[in-house]
Amino acid sequence: MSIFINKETRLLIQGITGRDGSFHAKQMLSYGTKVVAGVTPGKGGQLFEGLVPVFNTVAEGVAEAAANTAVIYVPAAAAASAIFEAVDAGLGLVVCITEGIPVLDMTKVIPFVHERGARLIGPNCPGLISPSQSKVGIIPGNICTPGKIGVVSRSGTLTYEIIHQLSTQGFGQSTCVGIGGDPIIGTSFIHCLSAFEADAETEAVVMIGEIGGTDEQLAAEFVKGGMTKPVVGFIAGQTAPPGRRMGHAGAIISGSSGTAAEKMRALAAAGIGVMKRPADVVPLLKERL
Amino acid sequence: MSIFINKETRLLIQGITGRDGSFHAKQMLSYGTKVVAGVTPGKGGQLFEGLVPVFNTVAEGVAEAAANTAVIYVPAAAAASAIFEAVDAGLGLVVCITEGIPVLDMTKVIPFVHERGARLIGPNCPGLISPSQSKVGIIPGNICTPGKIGVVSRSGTLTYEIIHQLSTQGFGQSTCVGIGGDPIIGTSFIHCLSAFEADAETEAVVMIGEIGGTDEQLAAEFVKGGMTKPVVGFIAGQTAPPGRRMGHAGAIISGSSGTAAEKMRALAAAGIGVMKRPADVVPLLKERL
Amino acid sequence: MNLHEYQAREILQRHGIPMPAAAVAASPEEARAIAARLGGGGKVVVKAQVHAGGRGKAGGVKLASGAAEAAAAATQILGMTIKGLPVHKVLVTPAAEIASESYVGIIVDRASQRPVLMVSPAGGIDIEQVAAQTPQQIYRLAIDPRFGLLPHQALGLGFKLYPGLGAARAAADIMQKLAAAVYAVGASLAEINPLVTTPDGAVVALDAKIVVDDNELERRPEIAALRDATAEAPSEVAARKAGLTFIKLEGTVGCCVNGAGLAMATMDLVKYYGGAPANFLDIGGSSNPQKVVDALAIITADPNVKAILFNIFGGITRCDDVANGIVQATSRFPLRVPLIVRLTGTNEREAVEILTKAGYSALTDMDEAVKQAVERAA
Amino acid sequence: MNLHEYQAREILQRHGIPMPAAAVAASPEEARAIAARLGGGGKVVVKAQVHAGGRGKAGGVKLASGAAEAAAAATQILGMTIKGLPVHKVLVTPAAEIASESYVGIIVDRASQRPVLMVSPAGGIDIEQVAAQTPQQIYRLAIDPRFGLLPHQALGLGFKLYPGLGAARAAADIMQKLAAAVYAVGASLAEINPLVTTPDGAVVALDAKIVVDDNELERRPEIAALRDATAEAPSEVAARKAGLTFIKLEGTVGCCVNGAGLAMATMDLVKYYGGAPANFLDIGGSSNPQKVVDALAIITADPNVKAILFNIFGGITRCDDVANGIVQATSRFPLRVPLIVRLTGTNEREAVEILTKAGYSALTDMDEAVKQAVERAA
Repeated sequence: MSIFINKETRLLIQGITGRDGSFHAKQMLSYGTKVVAGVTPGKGGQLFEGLVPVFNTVAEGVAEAAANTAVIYVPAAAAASAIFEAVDAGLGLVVCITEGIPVLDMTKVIPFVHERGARLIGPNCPGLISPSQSKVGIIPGNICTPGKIGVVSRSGTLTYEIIHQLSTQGFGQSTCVGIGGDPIIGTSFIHCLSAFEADAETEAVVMIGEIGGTDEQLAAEFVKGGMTKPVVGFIAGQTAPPGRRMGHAGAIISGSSGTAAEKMRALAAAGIGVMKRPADVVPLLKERL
Repeated sequence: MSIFINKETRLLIQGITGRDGSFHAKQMLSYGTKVVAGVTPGKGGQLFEGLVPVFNTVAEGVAEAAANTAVIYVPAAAAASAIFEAVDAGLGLVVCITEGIPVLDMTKVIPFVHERGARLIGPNCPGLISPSQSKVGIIPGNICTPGKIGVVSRSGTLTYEIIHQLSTQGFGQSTCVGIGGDPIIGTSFIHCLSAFEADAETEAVVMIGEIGGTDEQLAAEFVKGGMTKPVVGFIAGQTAPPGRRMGHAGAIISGSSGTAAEKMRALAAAGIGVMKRPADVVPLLKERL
Repeated sequence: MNLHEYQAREILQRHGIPMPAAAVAASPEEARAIAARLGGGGKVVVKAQVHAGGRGKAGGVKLASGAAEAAAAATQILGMTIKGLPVHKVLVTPAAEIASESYVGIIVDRASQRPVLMVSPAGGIDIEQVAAQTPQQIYRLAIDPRFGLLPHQALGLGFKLYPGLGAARAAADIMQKLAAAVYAVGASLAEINPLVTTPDGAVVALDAKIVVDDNELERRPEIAALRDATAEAPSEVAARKAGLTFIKLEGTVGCCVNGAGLAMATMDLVKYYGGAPANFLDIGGSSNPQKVVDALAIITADPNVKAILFNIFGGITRCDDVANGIVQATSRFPLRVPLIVRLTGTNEREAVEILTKAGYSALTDMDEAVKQAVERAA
Repeated sequence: MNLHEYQAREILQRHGIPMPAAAVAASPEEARAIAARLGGGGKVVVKAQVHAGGRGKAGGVKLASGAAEAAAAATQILGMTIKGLPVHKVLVTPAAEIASESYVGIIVDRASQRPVLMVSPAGGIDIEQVAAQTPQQIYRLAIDPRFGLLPHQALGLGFKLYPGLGAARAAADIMQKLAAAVYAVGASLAEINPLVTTPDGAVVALDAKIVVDDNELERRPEIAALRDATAEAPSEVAARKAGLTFIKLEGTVGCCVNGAGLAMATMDLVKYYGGAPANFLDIGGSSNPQKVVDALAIITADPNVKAILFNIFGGITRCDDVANGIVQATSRFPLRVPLIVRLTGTNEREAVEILTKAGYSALTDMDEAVKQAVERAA
């Protein structure tokens, strides 16, 4: 029915009393996500919105409320520490929305996550949503509809644009995952593609990449070798100049590698339907389904 | 026939051109150990004693000479780095003779060794010998005879004393292992006892402990629960005052724990024959064999 | 954030990496004095301090014999513009006698998710060129951040550069210090190219390049203070102060979008319909109307801009906030070029009302909006 | 190596851990001046600086009202000997107002093979006592040296000490700094007991204890320089200078052995046969006759010694070297007590010849030698 999150997801929100955290906590609650705990050090014992218990530490939240997933809205300066804390408390899925974590901090976070066998999504990502089951992060629930298309993206609002195209033209989604715009992230395209391949309800996948790095090329290799479900893809940044960071820390063309043209070639060579513009998504999917 | 080392052991000596390294390299060669490589940075290309090739790095020695075991004789300041290098080069057994490695360095070495699945013996140990097969370290070959008694010890010369008693009274040894006198060491009594239990040729084990820590108590638990072969044990330091480091960094009674009396009680309670003095070893073994 | 060579040098020297004496000059007189003080009567090199590659080819690096020639070289270089960037400072340093040139660099590598140490005995030229032409001449080591760069790893790479123990140890020591510098300043890249041996066998860093991860600047104010705003386009400096991400391009369609991916996709769509984007601009996830005002001020300051395109997909960003920002901005400084607005998502209806009331129309389809903007800018 | 409280304080303060003002005095006059300067007219505490536990019970800690009383207290304490160690310095510090007392310590733990951070809200008393009586009041965390003490781990323990965020954060910050101090000085133990809260809510370290790993001293000369030889037994100082490991005990059989384990086993065997060892002495693995000479000089300086026992198992240590050392030493300072020598192993025959020639006999059996030594000392 979905990947990574579903109706059994019991969510703990780190930074639940902060500006962003409280806003999105309410959004997730009203979407129906099982928000079982919040964490804000020093506010342990409070009740958020009169119903979600707040704890001083993630460990307490896990012990008392049996959370199995965390989402992080704390400021950049504390966000790497928040990932360590969530993973250390034994959570199997940790979604980090926060933007601006230094990449050297991420080089230390990643092996910690791997050692504990956890999955990190992000940082600097919009999170994920399995429509009508669970929403973890900031993807607007109202643009999504349940269905059989998996969506995976390095972007935020561009993803919403694509989801919007899908929903308004009758293609619901199994799960939409924003993997994040940073150079070092916990979950790659391949992890998501492989999960969608294994998910019985997903029938096709839309992947939305951008300039910088080689994750899309590796994903194309994976699709070629190991994926039976149709995939269509988009690469943002065809007009981006080399050497400039296009907003996302990860969206930068270094030397000759990481250009949109190179990535689109790799996608096409792997049999992936390559969109020229967001509006191509539904026509390309229809060709393949 | 033995544990950890045997006729197939292909030894690389780190610090082979140093004062201690060269002396013991000759001893090992004359004992018949297959010494296949030496390492001294800057002396790559030389031949030690006209027959052992010397390399600048362990990685080169492993690649060129197919070493599978390293022994370390480098000074304390470089010894932790030497362990990292040997393990990083893929060696499965690393024996560190060097005394004086800071214990905080060892706290970093140990997880590296564990991650790579290697076995470290020592540091600050005399090494090990499987009589008439291979000698890795500094245990005098002439006091050992091949046989069926396994010996494991935290000490150096006290071990020689015990081996001497065994050999002169007709009890040869399968392997004698000096695990080292430091508070943090790579291989514990339990690792050796479990290897001796699994070794078809070993019929009984002599363990020689001392004050400090709880390794002997843990070993006693292990013997009680999981060992079928007879074990006799000795604990040095019955007359040691608390709070003083008795030569070995690890031989120190802290608070109420780690005393010889406590350890002897634990050994006796596990059915281990407890020697009152080194000369008791053969009589106690005879009772049990 | 790119550091200037002289700033990178200072950081590496502070970490104990041996480098020849050098000093930075903002005027020919200063250059003359430095050459006289450090040059010992011999040759000096005068190097443009500018955030652009290929400064050598552009004439930004000159060899000078003595102080007078150094002043003359500085006069020439300080007047230059290299790849659109004015040169405000030069570095003056004695010309080193060089026995061999190597490369040592650390880059945070996205594929291995670790800092990667790269060394090559083929130094002095662009490392990308070495990678393309003689990849076997580059040795790579992914540093495990849990254990740091281990001494034997650095020494092993030192032996790849130099056969002798002395030089190999010196290079290994420099690698350790470079790694320490990376962590101390939060660098995503730190390079020494070339690392040279001198005729007397010393190992010395001749050049230094450091790029600092922008995300590190908040917790490292002393590094953030090294930013040289005069070395960047003024519009980008203004955008950064306003909390916007802005990159100036050469086209005619000014773009204002929420989200980096959507901003790139919008630019791409401008091109798809035959136009050319004048900029990348991401107003971010916030709903602050002031950001919209600042964004419009920056876009309209570009004389190339012939039409302005808003593309907003409301999520956290509220469409009505954006609409209010547009109305505020255009009432303060009336636009001289057409404005095309596409809005959809959170509070779309309120936004359309606000815009309609102010005399603007709003579209909901992205392709339609981009098409109109391209047509109006043509 | 134990540091004095005042040395440990200085290290923790350098790492940013808040502590009340204090200074060390070697005379009553200095104590008076410090009390006047820091005491603010109120009470001060005068504490003996000595490497012995239980100094409070021994009268080594006194409360004084004002400078005159402080001088008087210092006069008393500076004359004391606590557990055999003379007091040469006192620490003078204003008496703190204490709202609560906790314990924070880091010890390198052999079982987990990691540094372990231990905290307890039951501070101010011996932590071993807390561990024995109310173990549930001690919270332990093994620090993973690959990742260091992580901020959330420290804060989690901070909340175990204090319910409020401010104090919990302050305690967590102190834990981080204590961990940094452990690595900076090479400590095997670093303790703050008590860590107190003052009535105004500040979290402050009142006492400090640091034990440095002896193996760290070679690479940390600045820490090695903190060693206070006047605070140790003179025979142990002499032994360390000679490269010997020596510990003075109360018995009558002087022991000289190669190897720590064999040295302990020899002492145990002395006791087994009814005697009492006068010392632990390990001459190490080297074969230097000078070490034997130095060892004999140290052993014979003890007036309690009634017989001297050598127990040498030759391996790397050559028996003939030891024999030569014995002959050299006894020819320089003839022994006033019997000498019993047991030698076996490398070059045993040569050794026996050397000793026989010099008029000594040598045994090869350990038990026989110990028995004789005990008899001769009786």
